[in-house]
Amino acid sequence: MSDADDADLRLAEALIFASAEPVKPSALIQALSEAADTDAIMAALQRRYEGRGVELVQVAGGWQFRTAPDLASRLTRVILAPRRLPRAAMETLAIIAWHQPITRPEIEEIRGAAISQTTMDQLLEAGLVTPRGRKDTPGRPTLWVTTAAFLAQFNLSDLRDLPRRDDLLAGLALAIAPPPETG
Amino acid sequence: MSDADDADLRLAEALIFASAEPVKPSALIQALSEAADTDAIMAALQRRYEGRGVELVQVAGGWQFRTAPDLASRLTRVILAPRRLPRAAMETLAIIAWHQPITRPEIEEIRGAAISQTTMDQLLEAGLVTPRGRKDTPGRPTLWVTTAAFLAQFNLSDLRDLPRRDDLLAGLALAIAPPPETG
Amino acid sequence: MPPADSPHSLVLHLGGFEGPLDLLLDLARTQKVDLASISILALVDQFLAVIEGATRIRLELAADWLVMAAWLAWLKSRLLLPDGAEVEEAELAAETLAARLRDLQRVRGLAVWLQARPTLGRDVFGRGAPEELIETDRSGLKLDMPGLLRAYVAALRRRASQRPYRPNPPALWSVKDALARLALLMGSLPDWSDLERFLPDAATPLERRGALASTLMAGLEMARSGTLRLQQEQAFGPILLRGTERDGDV
Repeated sequence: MSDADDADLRLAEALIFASAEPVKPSALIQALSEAADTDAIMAALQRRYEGRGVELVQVAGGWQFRTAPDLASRLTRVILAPRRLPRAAMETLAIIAWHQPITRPEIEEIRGAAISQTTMDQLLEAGLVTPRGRKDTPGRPTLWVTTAAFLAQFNLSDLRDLPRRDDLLAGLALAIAPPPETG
Repeated sequence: MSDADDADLRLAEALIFASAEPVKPSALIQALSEAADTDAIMAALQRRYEGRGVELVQVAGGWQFRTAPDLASRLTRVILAPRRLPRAAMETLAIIAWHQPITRPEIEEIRGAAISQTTMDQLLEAGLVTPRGRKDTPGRPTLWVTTAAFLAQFNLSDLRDLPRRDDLLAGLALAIAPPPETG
Repeated sequence: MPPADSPHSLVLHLGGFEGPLDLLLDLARTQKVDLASISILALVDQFLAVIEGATRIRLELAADWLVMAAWLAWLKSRLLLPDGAEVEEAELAAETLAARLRDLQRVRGLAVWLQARPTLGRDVFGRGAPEELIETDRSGLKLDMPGLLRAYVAALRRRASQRPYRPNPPALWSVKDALARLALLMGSLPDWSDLERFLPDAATPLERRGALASTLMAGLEMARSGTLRLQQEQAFGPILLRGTERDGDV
């Protein structure tokens, strides 16, 4: 294989590796040098990966690297894919962390948006928050606090280890001052 | 190379290929067969990818496949690269990298200028820095450190890969003016 | 905008500097003379010249720039004195300043060094389509402090960007409402009646208590003006009322 071909082969390899989607032949032709024989290059690249832990396959009309199917069972044991909390749950958790103990209407007031029951359920199921007592106001709403599991998840020994709000909000403090009353 | 070794090599290759994050040696050891010589396998795998479009590197305390740096200009024509961090953010990052854990006032002292909220937001958003604990001084200011994403982004395997401070003083020796001659 | 080589170009550029130290370091670096032999004294002169130029064209200067200028003027005056205790003090201060500039220079060096690294997402790229071979274990939560901070700041930002959220106040029975209702119902009641019979339908305990309070207020108001009479036989007992137009029947 010529040097020019090898340069194109490396580029195709890198491009397919780095792309989030399968790489279409049209995109390859555009990326490689004009003289490149795309078919020959892809055939050579595919041969290179034959029998390896990773293979080059054609899916959805494009090229993509995939781990070899025979390894799947051994790989799945190793890689953990912990979930991320949805944004609404993360925001609710953050507000409880900094403002606890706090009622649900108070959380909604800080977020400026309503909290769905699903959101609270996600936090409860994960054991990150728990009710503790009720507020002595009409309706006696439940007060929410974070749990020991919350501290463990964020590697905090104590709630006092949370960054101070002032450190986070130096620039924001003015912005959240209540707007002047109108009317 | 024995068949057993080759099976482990394929497995390591697939494992690292599949992962978006650097794969820690502990995860490798867990995945490979008990008799496997992880170091030898990784060395063999690294040799296999030498000079290819994708290479195996050690970053942030783990192994990761990445596109070869020399292909950058040809790849970025196809793949959209994010904007660079502004100078203020880079300098703040550099100070945190060397002096961590460090408080915000200490960073400002070194830079001789206040740090804007935008600058901290940029670093936080990029996931390059994170608060870790508080300093035991009045006000208990938040301490900042760099993250594993910082190491990964700048291709560092370890904080010890950072240059020593004395190595970076490119010929700026400021002398003190002698008192003027009198008489 | 004057051409770049005009005497004011540096002044106009002032806004681009991240504070006085930044400017000082830049002045030191852009010296035509050997950096190793530059004197703090010469540097101070240049800094003061730039600040003076900036104030002359009424560029707004942050307070710390002017504080630094004043301090440097003090430093210069001391360095120019004949030998003495004050000169030693100034030399010490100059040494400290030089050390700080060296530190800042090192930081710049590291920033440049980092920028020159093959940077992930800019020069080198990771796997674009990582495979999730993990359906087996999704029980764990991936939570990190930066994520928590981002969420908190985002929540506060959102609130700042909109009008403060005010929940609808519950529709409470006002005294005015109660007065109207009492006046309406009074004529239809034959004799002493429990105050609670005059309450409107209430959905919640809060609304019911509110209505009770406002109806009592209305009752008191009407008793004061003589349109009805109130009676309570014992403390916390039922409050009875009836219209005064029936007084003649008794």
